Amino acid sequence: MNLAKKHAMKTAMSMIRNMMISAVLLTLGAWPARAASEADYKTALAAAEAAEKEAGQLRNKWTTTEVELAAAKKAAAAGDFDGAIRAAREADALAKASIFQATSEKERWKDMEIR
Amino acid sequence: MRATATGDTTEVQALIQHPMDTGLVKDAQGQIIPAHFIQQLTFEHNGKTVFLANWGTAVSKDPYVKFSFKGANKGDDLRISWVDNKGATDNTTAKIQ
Amino acid sequence: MNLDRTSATRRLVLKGAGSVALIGAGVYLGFETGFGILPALAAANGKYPEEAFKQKSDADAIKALYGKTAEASDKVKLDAPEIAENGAVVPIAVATTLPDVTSISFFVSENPNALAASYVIPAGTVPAIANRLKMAKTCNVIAIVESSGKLFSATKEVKVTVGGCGG
Amino acid sequence: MFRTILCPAFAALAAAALACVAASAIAASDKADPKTNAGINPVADATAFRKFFTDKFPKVKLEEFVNGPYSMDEDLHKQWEEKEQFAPYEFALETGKDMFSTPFRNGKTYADCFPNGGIGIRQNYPYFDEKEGKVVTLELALNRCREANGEAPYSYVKDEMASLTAYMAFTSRSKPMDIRIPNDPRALEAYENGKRYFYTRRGQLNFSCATCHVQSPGEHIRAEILAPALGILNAMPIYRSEWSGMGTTSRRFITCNSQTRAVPLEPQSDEYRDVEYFLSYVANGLPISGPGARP
Repeated sequence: MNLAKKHAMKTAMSMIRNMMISAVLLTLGAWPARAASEADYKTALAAAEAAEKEAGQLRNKWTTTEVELAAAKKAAAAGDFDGAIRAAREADALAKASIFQATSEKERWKDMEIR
Repeated sequence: MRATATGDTTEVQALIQHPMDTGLVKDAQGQIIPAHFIQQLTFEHNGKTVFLANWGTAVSKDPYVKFSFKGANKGDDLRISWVDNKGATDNTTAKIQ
Repeated sequence: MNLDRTSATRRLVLKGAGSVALIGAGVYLGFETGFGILPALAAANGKYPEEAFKQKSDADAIKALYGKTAEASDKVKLDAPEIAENGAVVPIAVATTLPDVTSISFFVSENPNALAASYVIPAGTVPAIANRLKMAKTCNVIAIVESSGKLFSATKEVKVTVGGCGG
Repeated sequence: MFRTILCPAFAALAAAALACVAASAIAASDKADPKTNAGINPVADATAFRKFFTDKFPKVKLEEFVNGPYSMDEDLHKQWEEKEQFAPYEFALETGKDMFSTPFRNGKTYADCFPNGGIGIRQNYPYFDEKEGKVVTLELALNRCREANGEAPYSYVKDEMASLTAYMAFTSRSKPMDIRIPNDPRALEAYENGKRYFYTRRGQLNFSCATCHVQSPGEHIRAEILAPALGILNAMPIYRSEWSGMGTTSRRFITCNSQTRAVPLEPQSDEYRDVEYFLSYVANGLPISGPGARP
């Protein structure tokens, strides 16, 4: 059940992404797809890095987020923007999850406390 | 090294600071760390070898060995010498307590 | 267990280990200069069994080292852990009541080279040894004792896995 | 057979659960963060903490808890006793002893920075420094001593620091841990902050220190056996066969973080100092057994 919800969320996010991509394509007219996905990669990366920065402020970054961010940059450098976008989105999801973990744990830690 | 005589038997414990690299391990940069391990270890008491160890690459880092032998008493010297796979050698002597 | 270890042996160890450690460190540093050549060893067959250490399987290693096969014997007491706390440092010891023992060897069957260590036991030395060996993975540890020309062995399986939860 | 915590499977579930819960919660407004109105009561905590472990392991004597995994399993205990005959931390102890007496360039030594010349005082660390308003750990004090005498500080996770703390711990062997919390709200807050860090889940595996060391000490985690949280820092610094080298408290915290896939903080950052303060306080009365050997 959880996994289904996760996919739902992912497809929802990618739908928004697709709409953005198509919007960008329209405005740029016949610009080749390669450049458009680079711009899109930049927005995805910026979102992921912002989320990761917030996770940092909450002192709760995950190592896997860092790995995905690095993978995104590496893929982008090699020109593979589809891979880069996928990795950036994954990093974004992980960063958001770590933010949620930090905020929810503010209270939930007491459940395990020995009293 | 610790050598303690109780009655006629002397118990010897030796701990030697040595990396004992097997030559099969890679370091952080992915380079193979060359094999570098003690091959032969000899313990002599009054010139007579009381113990001889031939070690392969499967001996732990900072190698340790314990054995005991008869016919020595407190105050005698116990000489330990070792040779490694590069042919380098060294020795040290300890008093039997 | 080690709480009362502030007694004399501890200080002695520091002194004793000190000399070894310093020498050891010296040697460790001095290796590059490679001073000293391989001294001729006077001990009985003190030659380093190069061939035996190259063998892969324990059977070949035993043959290369002793040229004969061993039979299991309960007189060879092999002391090794059920589950090794860590594959890099496995405490293994052997003791035997067999008469005039001349050599004791340890084999770790699944290591890249089975022969781990081989000891020459001159007369007057008690046939009991403890040492710490490396084990690649879960496998049999075999101790061989050569007593008056015949080979006796004891075998025990030691479980080895990595620890921790994995980052 | 031993019950093993299958980390990878658990990790996938944890991440999935978190990710989808995250989606629904992002919309929900973040609840106001109620100030912990319940009074912070370290004394009650310590008694409850100790009782939890003595109830859970009635056969383990109180002072045995400081031996961590070795107090949890007979076969491991035997291996440990063998190792203790000539322990692998002997070299660090030896180097630490020499370093401790070697004067700095300005002629002073560590003895001048510490009460009683630094001998037999490890059981009072970490302490709360009222001037600074923060917890000061032994490792921090050592580096501050070096800096005060014009020397470069050591890395908190490398051998030099481990050798120094090994020697200082050795001089306090079998002395009961004796951590005091002064009557200062900042000290209580630091203690509470340490406790919160100890129980907070982190990393993609969503584990807290308590998940392993309170819920499942004595259990196997692959080959290793988890140590109980009671007295878990009493044997620091430790020679770990896994690292085939010495490990300071800082190194242990950092590696534990990365094992749960949480990005470690800077060594000696406030959270680490506070959690060391909390863990040492609740281990008051248990003997110091450092330096220790561990799997």
